Amino acid sequence: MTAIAETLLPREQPVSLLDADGVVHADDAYERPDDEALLGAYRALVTGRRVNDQCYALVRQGRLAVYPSSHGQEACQVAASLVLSDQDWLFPTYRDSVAVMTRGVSPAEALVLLRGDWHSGYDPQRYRVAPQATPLATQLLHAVGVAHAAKLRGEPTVVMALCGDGATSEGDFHEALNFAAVFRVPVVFLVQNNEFAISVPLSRQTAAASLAHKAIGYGIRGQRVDGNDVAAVLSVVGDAVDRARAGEGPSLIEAHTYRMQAHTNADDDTRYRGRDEVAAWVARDPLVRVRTHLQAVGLLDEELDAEIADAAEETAAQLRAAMNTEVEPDPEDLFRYVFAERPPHLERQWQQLRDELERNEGIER
Amino acid sequence: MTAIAETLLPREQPVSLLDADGVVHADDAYERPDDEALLGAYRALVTGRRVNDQCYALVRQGRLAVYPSSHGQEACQVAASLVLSDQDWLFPTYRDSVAVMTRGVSPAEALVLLRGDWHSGYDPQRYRVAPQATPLATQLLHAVGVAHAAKLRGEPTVVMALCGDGATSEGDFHEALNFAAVFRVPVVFLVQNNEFAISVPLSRQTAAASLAHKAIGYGIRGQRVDGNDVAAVLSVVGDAVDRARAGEGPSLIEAHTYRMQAHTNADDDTRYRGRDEVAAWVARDPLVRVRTHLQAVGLLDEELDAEIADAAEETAAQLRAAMNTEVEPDPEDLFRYVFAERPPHLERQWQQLRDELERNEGIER
Amino acid sequence: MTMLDMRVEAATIAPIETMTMAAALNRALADAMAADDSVLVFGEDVGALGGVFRVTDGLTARFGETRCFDTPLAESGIVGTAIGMAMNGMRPVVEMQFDAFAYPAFEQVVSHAAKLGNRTRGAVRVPIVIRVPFGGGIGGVEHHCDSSEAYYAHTAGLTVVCPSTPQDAYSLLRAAIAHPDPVVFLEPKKLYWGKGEVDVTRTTSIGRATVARQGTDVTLISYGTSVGIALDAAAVAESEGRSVQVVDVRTLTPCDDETIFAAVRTTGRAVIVAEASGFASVASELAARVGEHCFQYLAAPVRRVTGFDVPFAPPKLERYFLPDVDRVLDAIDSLNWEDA
Amino acid sequence: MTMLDMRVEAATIAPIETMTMAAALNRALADAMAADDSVLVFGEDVGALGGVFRVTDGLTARFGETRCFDTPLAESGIVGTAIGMAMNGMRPVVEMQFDAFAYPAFEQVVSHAAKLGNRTRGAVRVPIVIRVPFGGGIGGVEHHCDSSEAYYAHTAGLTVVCPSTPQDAYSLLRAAIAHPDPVVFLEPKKLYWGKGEVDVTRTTSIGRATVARQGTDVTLISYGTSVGIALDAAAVAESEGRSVQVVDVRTLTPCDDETIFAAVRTTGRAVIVAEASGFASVASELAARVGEHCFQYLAAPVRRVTGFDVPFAPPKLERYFLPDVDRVLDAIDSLNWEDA
Ligand SMILES: Cc1ncc(C[n+]2csc(CCOP(=O)(O)OP(=O)(O)O)c2C)c(N)n1
Ligand SMILES: Cc1ncc(C[n+]2csc(CCOP(=O)(O)OP(=O)(O)O)c2C)c(N)n1
Ligand SMILES: [Mg+2]
Ligand SMILES: [Mg+2]
Repeated sequence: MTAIAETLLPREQPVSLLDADGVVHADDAYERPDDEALLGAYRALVTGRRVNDQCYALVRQGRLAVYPSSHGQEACQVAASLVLSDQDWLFPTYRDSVAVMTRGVSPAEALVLLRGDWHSGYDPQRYRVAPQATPLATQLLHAVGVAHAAKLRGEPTVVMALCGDGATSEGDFHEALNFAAVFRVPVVFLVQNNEFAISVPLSRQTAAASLAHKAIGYGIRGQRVDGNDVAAVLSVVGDAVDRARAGEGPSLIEAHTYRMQAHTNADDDTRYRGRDEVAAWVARDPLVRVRTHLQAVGLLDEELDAEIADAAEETAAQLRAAMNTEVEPDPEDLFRYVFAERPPHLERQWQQLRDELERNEGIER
Repeated sequence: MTAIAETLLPREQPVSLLDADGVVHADDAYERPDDEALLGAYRALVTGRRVNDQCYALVRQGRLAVYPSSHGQEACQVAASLVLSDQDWLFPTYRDSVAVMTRGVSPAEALVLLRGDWHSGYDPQRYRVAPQATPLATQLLHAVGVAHAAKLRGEPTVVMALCGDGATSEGDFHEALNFAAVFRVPVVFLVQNNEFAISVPLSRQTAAASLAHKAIGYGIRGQRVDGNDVAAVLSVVGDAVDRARAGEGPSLIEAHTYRMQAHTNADDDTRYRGRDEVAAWVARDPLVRVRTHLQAVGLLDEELDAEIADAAEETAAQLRAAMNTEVEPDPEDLFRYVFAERPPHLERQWQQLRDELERNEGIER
Repeated sequence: MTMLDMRVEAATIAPIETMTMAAALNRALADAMAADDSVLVFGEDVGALGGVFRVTDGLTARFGETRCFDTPLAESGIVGTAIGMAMNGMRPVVEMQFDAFAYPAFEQVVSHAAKLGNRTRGAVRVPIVIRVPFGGGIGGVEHHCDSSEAYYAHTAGLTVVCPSTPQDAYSLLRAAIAHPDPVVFLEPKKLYWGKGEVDVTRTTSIGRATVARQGTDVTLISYGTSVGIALDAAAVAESEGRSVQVVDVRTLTPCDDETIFAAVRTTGRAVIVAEASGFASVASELAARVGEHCFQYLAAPVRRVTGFDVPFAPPKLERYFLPDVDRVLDAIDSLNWEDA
Repeated sequence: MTMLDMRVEAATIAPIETMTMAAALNRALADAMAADDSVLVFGEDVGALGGVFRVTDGLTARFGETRCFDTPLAESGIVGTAIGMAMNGMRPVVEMQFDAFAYPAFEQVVSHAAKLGNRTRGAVRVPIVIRVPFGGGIGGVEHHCDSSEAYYAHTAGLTVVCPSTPQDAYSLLRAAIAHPDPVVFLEPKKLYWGKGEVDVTRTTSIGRATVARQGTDVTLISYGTSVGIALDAAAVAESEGRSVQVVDVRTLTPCDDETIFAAVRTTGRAVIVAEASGFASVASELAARVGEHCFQYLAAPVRRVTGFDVPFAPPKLERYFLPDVDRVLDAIDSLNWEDA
């Protein structure tokens, strides 16, 4: 076995620090995060779960157009954001609303896309959170570009780039990992392997031993982590962020998790997976696992847990309030942002639309 | 180390069966091809070299528009074709004219593209050789499709898909390997790593231990071979073909070789590489190496060598004759093949052109 | 035999039936697969799920995993391997999940599917069908509502088809699958659930437009979702005393000049209606062609009612982006009637 | 300081100089890089080699590996990372080696470069320049001669520029690099080695067409390589007694309607000349626009002289494919002069 392979090959088994009963097991390379970090993650997890479930309800009430829930994947969601510093960037996908909110974007801003008001609702530069990407794997290249620019200027920025298992099959995934590796830029690629790309199981995406094994083809570090173990995700992803910041280059991390709900509300997952398969994952719920652990080690009593639940409830209430406030969309917005300066033809097209609207107003009101 | 990694990881050093002095070294896994095969390969090598050099000359004489020479890479070229059976397919690039001719396509047909008469000059179905691909890595997907179709029909076809080191950076390379792996189709991907993509050195294409290491990310076998050792290339690639035919799925093989001349006649390689670097590779010439070996083991005497050289000379003469015969291009061809049936608008456009030409004839002649 | 098989087979007994466009497409695929073993269907989620629009529903169950299957998630891979399949005797029908998700396959479509037949002097033809659910009007978020037809229609070597009725959806898809060259088959998402009568014995040729409504004063030329808007506008205009003819182009390229020019020559006025952004679009081509070839018949400039030259609107704004009846009527009103 | 630096710096002293278009582009890049540290140049072979057309010659030597560098061979990667660079304060200028090799980047260009500014309500703008050497007339083999402008011009959110002189090449490239939004900068390969005077102090605005030749009888509208053909045709027509005006569009989108319409209104006749296949092309748009907005001024239909609707020709046949002076003169001849 080559020396390079030895350092670069991922574990045979995903790194895990808390077992299903919340008991810590020791690991040579990764430490359980400290109490504060773990408690913070638990808070974020509880909020994340509440947000997922609230959004799911909002779809049914017609307040959101669509919601791809990360229910069951919240450990990945919160860890991806919590390991970042202010100057770092997050590149999320459509499923990563909880990661986006964990990074400080308000629910009202984060859900603009899914409510259908606009294509994205927050200022990426302010939060250092890219717009949630819909075309799969495309954002990974942007992440690499952001990291490359930072590296050229000597800034300590690290970029966290998220994608799903399905997205790893796209050409852009390959090009992104390769550019990152060749230019040795500070990016952490975190793949949430939730076993499905809509209806297509992982076995149709890859024949590899694991998705993390792809790292070796780029000459970067690959690692696998139990994506339902927030302690492990924090530790493994945090380590990759530290290495990236230290100039050790990019990493690829595969987090093994599961999409507990249908792809979106529009999907019918009974068509492609059995209920027992889904049920089996309930026992591995990331939230329950860390809660059990925190209770066991005395970091979480009922009172604190109630307080955390209340805070999450408060977030959900804000979210509901925001979603129940109808925003009157402004048709001129269609022409406002296409270019920095509105060219004459768009001004003419807007005038045409404005005239139409004014005439209709004349008729309708 | 995982069991899978053990079987899939390529060698630390490329497989080599003949050293620079033509001495055989034993290898656990790969045998020197039999005498007949080796002598046949030598014949093809000599012809291939002669074709390369003839084409180079023809460019200078203005008989070819452009020629990307495989001078120095002929061991890969001839082996890629010689390991195939009649029912197999070859997917070559612009640089693989020698492989194409080794598969039986006549020089006159093979050089139609590079002379500028048409985009491709042979019938792919007849020779089971795809048109030489210009857009990098794109043909690898076609190769996978051909193999997949054969597999679905239960045919024993194997597909040899060629590309360069540069092409491995393209998204289509990734998608092709992944489709091949997931559907376990009989394709052998042979990468001729000649150290350069035009001016860009391998270090800008990858940070991996080797290009063959990419195989593990797809869960397929990867192997490295000394691309200037025709015995090794025949053996390693032949083994991969056998495995593919036996239903063991695709392989990725990296052949380490070197592009001895500029990218094409239009290129100036003094801008990006030193003369000593090029000179150092002369000692590793694939042709000389196998000739030395064949002589040493008594398979090649002067007489036979002269006969082989004559045969190559004869091919070169045919090639010259073909290139010196001006083919009068037919403008109607522009409209003939776009669709199986010429639609009315193309008929009208052709009529317009024909009218122009007739009028000009009236004026000019 | 599963329930599904029974349904499909029973259905093929009655040649005329009322069904949605999605069902008509599904039927066309099933009938083509039944008729020809070399017809394969693959793409993302087309297997167990039956496609996100259910157009491939039941095909895997009926024809097996080798005839209809899911691929890795990679559009270039889907089109590229389809090309290879076609080189080796198959007739693949591939699904791009949504319009904008076909862009990663652009290279394969433009440099290979469109050109391989020409490249090889016809020795290799590429009988593939690339199905692209396209266009807006369904409240979809970004990347799910592009009208991408201009990219394909501009590309020499592609045949681009777009039905506006379930009957045409059925007949044109059968024709596309039988076609010897690559066809980009555009499916107007908004029309998937609209119903109409389908006679599965009826054949349609690629390359023929149809007059969807007779009229004498002005010709509306459109395709896909816009045909319905044109027809609605025609009905309103009629109530205002104008006789409006509607041409459904059906095949964007090759363009049926004969039918289109004949139509415009009888009315002397033309409006093109299409949802895509107008600049350098299929609507531009139709306007340029009509302007050039019907010049002496035209009483007024050829007008275009198209999407604006901006990215497709978010759901809450799409009604402002999309051509509608009023906009078509405005265009009709502007056609120099004072001279008539 | 290397010899090369001295050459470049000495050169910047004299504001007016005769040079090739390739040299003018090279100068524009160097001057922009010197003026602004955030301007980066990257792509395939742009470093040591200086680009296959030598447009980036000497930039790495002068500005270092961090400012001008080679990337892995992947066009989507190049454009995608350029977008990320732009999100993080850089102004990348990337080279696509040839027209057809930009297609793998199509998704990044269309779904991101063109839309990110709009998507984020202007919070993220994407000031990148995508240089695309394009078009034929150089005897290039397949995939090296595509005129791909329609794909970009149709895409809302892109600004598409195409110079026809060394001066415009310089000034427009400077303007493109300074532009806050993504610019697809089309470089007509056939004109790379043509010479002209360049005044590096002269600025040009994106979005403005120019009248390249005055004339009163007919207006030729064109861009890139076709401008020279139009000018040649105009000279021949003049000798036959026809006064021909030539408009160089320069910016394909946004289109300078003002200049174009004014020109056509003075002559009453128009021919569009462009090398790309005509169907659903920029030429279609120009014809449709002129037809619509100059209708009452037109004495004849707007004609188009374009490439045929076939894949670009192999070298030995390209002269049949490409618009030439005769074809333009034929089109002019067809413009209803009997009515004049
Ligand atoms: C380029 C592209 N192709 C197709 C789609 C349609 N699509 C949306 S989500 C999805 C599945 C993605 O699976 P995965 O990457 O595993 O992410 P997950 O949804 O499981 O989080 C598909 C096919 C898309 N968004 N982009
Ligand atoms: C998609 C694409 N991008 C760019 C090019 C231009 N190009 C032609 S050959 C070449 C270098 C290829 O290098 P490699 O794959 O190593 O093959 P080699 O030429 O060394 O045989 C480049 C960039 C191309 N042909 N296709
Ligand atoms: Mg997934
Ligand atoms: Mg190479």
